[in-house]
Amino acid sequence: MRRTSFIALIAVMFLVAGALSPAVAADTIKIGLYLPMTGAVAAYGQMEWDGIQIANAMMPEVLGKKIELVLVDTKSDKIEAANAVSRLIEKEKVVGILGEAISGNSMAGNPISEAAKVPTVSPTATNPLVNQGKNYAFRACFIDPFQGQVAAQFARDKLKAGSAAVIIDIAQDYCVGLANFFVKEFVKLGGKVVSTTYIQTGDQDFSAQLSAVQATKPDIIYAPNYYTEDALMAKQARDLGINVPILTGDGAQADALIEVGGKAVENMYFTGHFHKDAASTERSKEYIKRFKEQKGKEADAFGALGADAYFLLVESIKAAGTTDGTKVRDALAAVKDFQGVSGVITMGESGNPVKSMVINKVENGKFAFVTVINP
Amino acid sequence: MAKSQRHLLLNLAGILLVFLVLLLFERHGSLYQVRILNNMAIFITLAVSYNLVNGICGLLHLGPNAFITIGAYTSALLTMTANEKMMNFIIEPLIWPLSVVHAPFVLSLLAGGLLASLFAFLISFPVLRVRGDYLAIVTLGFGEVVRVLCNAFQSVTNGPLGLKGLSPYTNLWWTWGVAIFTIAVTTKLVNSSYGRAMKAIREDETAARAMGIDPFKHLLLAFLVSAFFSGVAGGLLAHLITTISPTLFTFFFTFNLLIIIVVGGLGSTTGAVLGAALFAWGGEALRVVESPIDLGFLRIPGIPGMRMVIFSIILMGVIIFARRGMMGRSEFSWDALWARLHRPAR
Amino acid sequence: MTATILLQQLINGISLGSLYGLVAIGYTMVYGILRLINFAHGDLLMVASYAAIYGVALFSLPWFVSFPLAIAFTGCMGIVLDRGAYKPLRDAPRISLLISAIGASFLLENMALVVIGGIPKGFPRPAMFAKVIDVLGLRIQVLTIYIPILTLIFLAGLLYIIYRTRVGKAMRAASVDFETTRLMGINVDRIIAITFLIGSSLAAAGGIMWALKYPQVNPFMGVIPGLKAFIAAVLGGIGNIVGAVIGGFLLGLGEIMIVALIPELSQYRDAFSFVILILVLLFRPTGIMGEPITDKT
Amino acid sequence: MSSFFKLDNLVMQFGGLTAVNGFSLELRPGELVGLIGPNGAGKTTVFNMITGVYPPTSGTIHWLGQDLTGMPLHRITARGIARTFQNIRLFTDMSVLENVMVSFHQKIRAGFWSAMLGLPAYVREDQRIHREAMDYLQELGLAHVAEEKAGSLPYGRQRRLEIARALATQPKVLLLDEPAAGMNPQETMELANLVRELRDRHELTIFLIEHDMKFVMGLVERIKVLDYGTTIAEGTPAEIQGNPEVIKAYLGAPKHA
Repeated sequence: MRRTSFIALIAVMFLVAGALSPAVAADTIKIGLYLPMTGAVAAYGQMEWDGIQIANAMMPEVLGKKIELVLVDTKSDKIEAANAVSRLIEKEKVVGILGEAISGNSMAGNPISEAAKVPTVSPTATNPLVNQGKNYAFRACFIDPFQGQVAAQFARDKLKAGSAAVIIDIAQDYCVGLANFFVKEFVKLGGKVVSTTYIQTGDQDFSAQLSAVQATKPDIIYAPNYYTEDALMAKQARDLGINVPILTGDGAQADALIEVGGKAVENMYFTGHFHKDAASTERSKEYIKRFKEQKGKEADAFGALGADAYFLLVESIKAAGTTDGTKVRDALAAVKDFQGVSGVITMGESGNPVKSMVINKVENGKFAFVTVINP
Repeated sequence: MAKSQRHLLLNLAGILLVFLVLLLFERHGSLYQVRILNNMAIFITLAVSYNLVNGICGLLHLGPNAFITIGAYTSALLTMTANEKMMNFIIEPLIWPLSVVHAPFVLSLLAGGLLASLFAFLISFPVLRVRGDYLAIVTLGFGEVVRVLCNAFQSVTNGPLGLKGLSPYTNLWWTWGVAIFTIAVTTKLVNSSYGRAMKAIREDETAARAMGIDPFKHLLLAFLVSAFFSGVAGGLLAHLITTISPTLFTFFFTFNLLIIIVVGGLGSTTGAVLGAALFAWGGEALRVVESPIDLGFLRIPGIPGMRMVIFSIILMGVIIFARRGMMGRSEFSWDALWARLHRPAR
Repeated sequence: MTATILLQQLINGISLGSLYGLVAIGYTMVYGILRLINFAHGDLLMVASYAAIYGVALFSLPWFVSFPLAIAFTGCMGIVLDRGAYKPLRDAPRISLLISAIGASFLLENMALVVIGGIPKGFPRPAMFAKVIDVLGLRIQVLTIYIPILTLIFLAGLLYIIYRTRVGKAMRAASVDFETTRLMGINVDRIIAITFLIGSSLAAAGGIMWALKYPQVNPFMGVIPGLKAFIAAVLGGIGNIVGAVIGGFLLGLGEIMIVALIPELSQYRDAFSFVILILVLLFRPTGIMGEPITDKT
Repeated sequence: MSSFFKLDNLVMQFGGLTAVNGFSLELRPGELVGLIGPNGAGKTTVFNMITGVYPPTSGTIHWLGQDLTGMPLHRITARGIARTFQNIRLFTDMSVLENVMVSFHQKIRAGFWSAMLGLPAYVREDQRIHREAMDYLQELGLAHVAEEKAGSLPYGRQRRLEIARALATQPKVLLLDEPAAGMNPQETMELANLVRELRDRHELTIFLIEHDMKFVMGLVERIKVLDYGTTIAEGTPAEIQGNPEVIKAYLGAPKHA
C-alpha cells in the first residue's frame, strides 16, 4: 500500500499548494512576464528578468498604483509559452505582457494576447514574422533584416571587407535570419561571400568549420550567433591562427562572451543597441549604474532590452492614462522619440521599433564604442 | 452477450459524460482551462499511441518526436493558404507543389498521420532489426535526424524560423474526439488477437515466434498505428499553438512522453491516459511553487525555476515508491469499478 | 584540401573523439553492471566543471588542487546518485530505472539553473594547457595532445583494475549475474558503488578536459556530450569498455572529417553521428565490439 | 518418395566450438522418439536448429519434401512443427487462456481491419479461438486456472501450459524439451501417460529430450544418444540400456577400466 499512500501524499501536496493562493495585493497594476527561466534558453530569460527587475525598481509605479510583476516560466517551450500567456491573461488578469525572449515562443504567445486584446512587448524576439499581422504585439529590439543589412554596410564601408565567410547556427531563427539578410546586402554592395558553414546550438567544437573557413581566406567572418557559441568559436578561430575581424550581432554582446572568450574575442565587432560611453539617454545612464550596483556586472543587451520592453509598456500605460488594452496599444503604436535604455525609440510599422544602431567592439577586455548608424 | 452490451452502453454513457463536461467548459470555462484541456487530450493521444509500441510491444522506442514532427509539418503546410505561406517563407521560397496545395483541416490531419506512418514504415527496416537499448538509440537517432532535416530544408520547413499564423482549428471537440477515438482503437487492437500477439512478443519474443508469430509484422503494425495517431496529434498540436518550429520536437519531448507512460504504468492504456492528464494539469498546477506565497505572517518570494526542481523530485519519488507506475499493467474496467463500489467500506 | 589541413583535422578529430570516449567509458561501465542507460551521466560533466570553477574562484585553490578535488567530489556525487536514484530500484523494471535516471538528470540541471543560474561561466584555463605550438606549419593547442594521451592512460589504468584486481574481478562477476555474485560472498552494492565512483570520476575528468578545451560552463553543457558519449558507447558495443573508446574515436573523427571534407554538409553534422550509428548497427546489430545483450533476471 | 521428416548431418559451430557434429535422424509419422545425453551434449542445440532459432552451420532439414534449413522460427511453426522450452518460456504477464490463444493467431483468417472494426467474421473467429483454447486447457487439466496469470502457476502446471500452447499451434511434429524436468515421480508418470494420449488423439509425431531415464525408457519407441555433440548410440530403449558406450557417457569412464 506504499504506492497508494505515496500518491495520496502527492495529491494532498497539490491541494495544499493550490489552497495557498498566490499573494494578491490590492490596488496594484499587474504586468505579466513570460520568459524562459528553465530549459535550453534559460540564460536569455534570466538575463532579461534581471534587466526588468532593475527597470521595475527605477519606475515602480504608474497611474498612482504599484506595479506588480508576475513572472511565468515557459521552460523554453512553445506549448508552455502558450499556456503561460493564457494563464497571465485569464488567471492573473494582467494588463500587459512582456516576453518571450525568443521568436518561436513569442509566435506561440502572441495570437493569444492578440485575441484577448492585451498589449505585448517582447524584449528580444527579432524574427520579422513575430509581429506580422498582429496589432497588439510590439518589441524593443531590431528585426533581423535591419540588423543584417547594417552589418553588411558596416563590413563594406568601415571594415573595407571584400570577402566574407559566414558561420550560421542552423538551429536558431535569429542567426539564420541575420545571416541571410547580411548576405543579400553584402552581395548587393559588391562583396563576395566565400564560404558558408553551419554550426548548431550546443555544439562546442567548431574546428572543422573554421578550418574550412581558413582555407578560403576571407577578409572578415560574419558569425551572427549567440555569445555561447561565438565565444568558443572565436577562441578556436584564434587558436587556429585565423586573425581576421569577426563581426556578429546583438545576441553575442554579453559579459559572458568576454569572460569565456578572453583575449580571443578582442577585435570582435557587434551590431547592437547601446554602449555606456555613448549612452544617449538619462535612463540609459541610470540603468547602467544601477545594474552595476545591484548585479555586480556590466549591463548586457538582453537585460537592457528587457528593461526597454518594460519602460515602453509602462510609459504607454501612463500616456494612455488607463490600463485599457486598446488604449495602451494605441499609445504604444504612437511612441515617438522615446528615451529608452537601448537608445531613442520611435515605434515604426507593425510594432517594430526604429532606432539607431550602435557598433561596438571588444578592446582590452571591454566593450568599446565604435560608431552609430542611424536608420 | 448481455454483459458486453451493458459495457458498450456504459462506455457510451462515459463518452457522453466527457462531452457534457467539455460542453460545460466550452460554455463557462476560461480560455486557460480550455487550453489545458486541449493539451491534456493531445497528450493523451500521444501517450496512448506511444504506449502501444513501448508498453504493449515492449520496445524501448525513443523517436515518437519524429512522427509528431512529420504530422505537424504536413498538416500545417496543407492548411496554410498560398498567401500565408508566402509571408512565412521570407528567406527561401517554399518549393512548388507545396506552395500551392491547400486542404481542409480534416484531410490535413489524415495526411499528417499517413505521412508519419509512411516514415515509420521506411525506418522500420533498420529499427526493427535491433532490440533493446540498441533500438532505443536508433530510434532516438531518427528523431534527431528528422529535427536536423527540418532545420536544414528551409525550402520545405522554413528551417529554424518555423511556421506561424496557422489557423486555430483545433478545439475541444477535435482534441477529445481524436483522443477518445485513439483510446477506442488502441483498446480494440490490444484486446484483439493481434494485440495478444504483440503482448506475447513483449513477454518472450522467441516463445512468440515458436507459436508461429512473425515479430516483424506485428511490431511494424504497432509502429504504423502508433505513428499514425502521433502524426494526427502533431497536426492538432500545430493548430492549437498555431506555430511550429523544430525546437518544439527535441528528444526532451520524447522524454516527457516516456515519463507519462511509465508514471501511468507501462503497458496500461488507462495508465497512459491518467499519466497524460496528470502531466498536462500538474505542470500548470505546480506553477504555484514559483509564485510568491503569502502566509499572512510570512511572505515567501517566488523562486523562478523551482517548478522544474520540484517536478524532478516528485518524478523520482513516484518512480521509487510506485515502481510500476500508477496502474501497473492493469486497465480500467467496469467490472472492477463495480466490484470496488460494492465492496464493504474498510 | 591540403595535407596540412587534413592533418590538422585528424588531430582535432582524435582529440574530440577521445573526449567522447572518456565519457562513454562511464556510460558503458554503469550499463555493464546495471543494464541502465544512465542519462544523468552527462550532467556529471557539468557538476565537475562547476566544482572546479568554484574551487579556483571561490577558494582560490591552484588548479592542480582544485581539479582533483572536483574529480573526487564528482565521484562521490556518482555514489550519491546511485544511492538516491538507483539503489531503491535494484529489482524494479529497467524502464523505471531509466525514468529515475532522466529525473536525476533533470534535477541536476535544474538545481544548477536555480542555484547558479543559466548564464554561462568561463572556465579558468591554466597557461600550460592554453599554450599553442607550431609544428610543421600546424597550430596545435597542447591540450589537444594531452587529451588523447590522458584518455589512453585512464583506459589502461581501468583495464588494469578490471582484469588484474579483486575488485575488478568482482565487477566482472556482477556484470554477469548479481545473485551468483552475492552468493559468492561479494557485497554487490559495494561493487556498484565502486563502479559509480570510477565511472563518475572518469566523467569528471572528461568534463574538466572538456571545459578546458571549450571553456564555457552552463547547466546544460553535459547534455550534448552525454548524448554523443552514449552514441559512442552503443557504437562500440554497449557494456564493452574498449569498445566505448573505439566508438568515441570513430564518432569524433567521423564528425570532424565529414564537416572538413564537405563543408557544405556542415548543417547535417548532428544527423551524421546518428547516420553512422544506424549504418553500423545495420551490419552489426550489437555494435563493433558488442556481444548480444543478455537480459538479467 | 520424399521422406516425412529428415535431419541430415546437422552441424552447429559457435565460434571455434562445435556444439553438434553431424546429427542425422529420420522420423516416421506417429513415432515417439527420445533424445538423451549428458548435460551439455548439444540436445537443445539440435532442437534450436530444427526450429530455426539459429540456422545450422551445415546440414539440411527436410519436411514433407520441403527444405526447412535456415527458415525462421515462426515460419517453421506455421508448417506444423511446434516445440516447448527447457527453461519454461511462458508469456508470464498474460493469462493462462491468453497464452494458448496466442498460438491460434498464426492461422487467423480475419484480417487486421476486420478485427479493428469488430466485423462478425472476426468476432466469430475469436469466439471459436476462445472455445478451442479452452478445450486444450481442459485436455491438460488447466481449465480451472484459465484466468490466472501464467507466471503465477506452480511449476508442474507451467510445464503443462507449455505443452498446451505448443499443441494449440496444431502441429504434426511436437518437440518437447525436458517436459518432466522438476516434476516428482507421480507427476512424471502422469505426464508419460498424457504424452502418449496426446500423440494418439492428435496424431502427433513426438521427438523429446529428457533427462529422466525411467520416463524416457517407458515412453518412447526409439532413442538417440548424444555426447559432446556426436551421436554415440541409437536404438530401442532395451538396446540403449545395455549399450556400454552410453553407460560410459553417463557414468564417466569406469576407474578400473
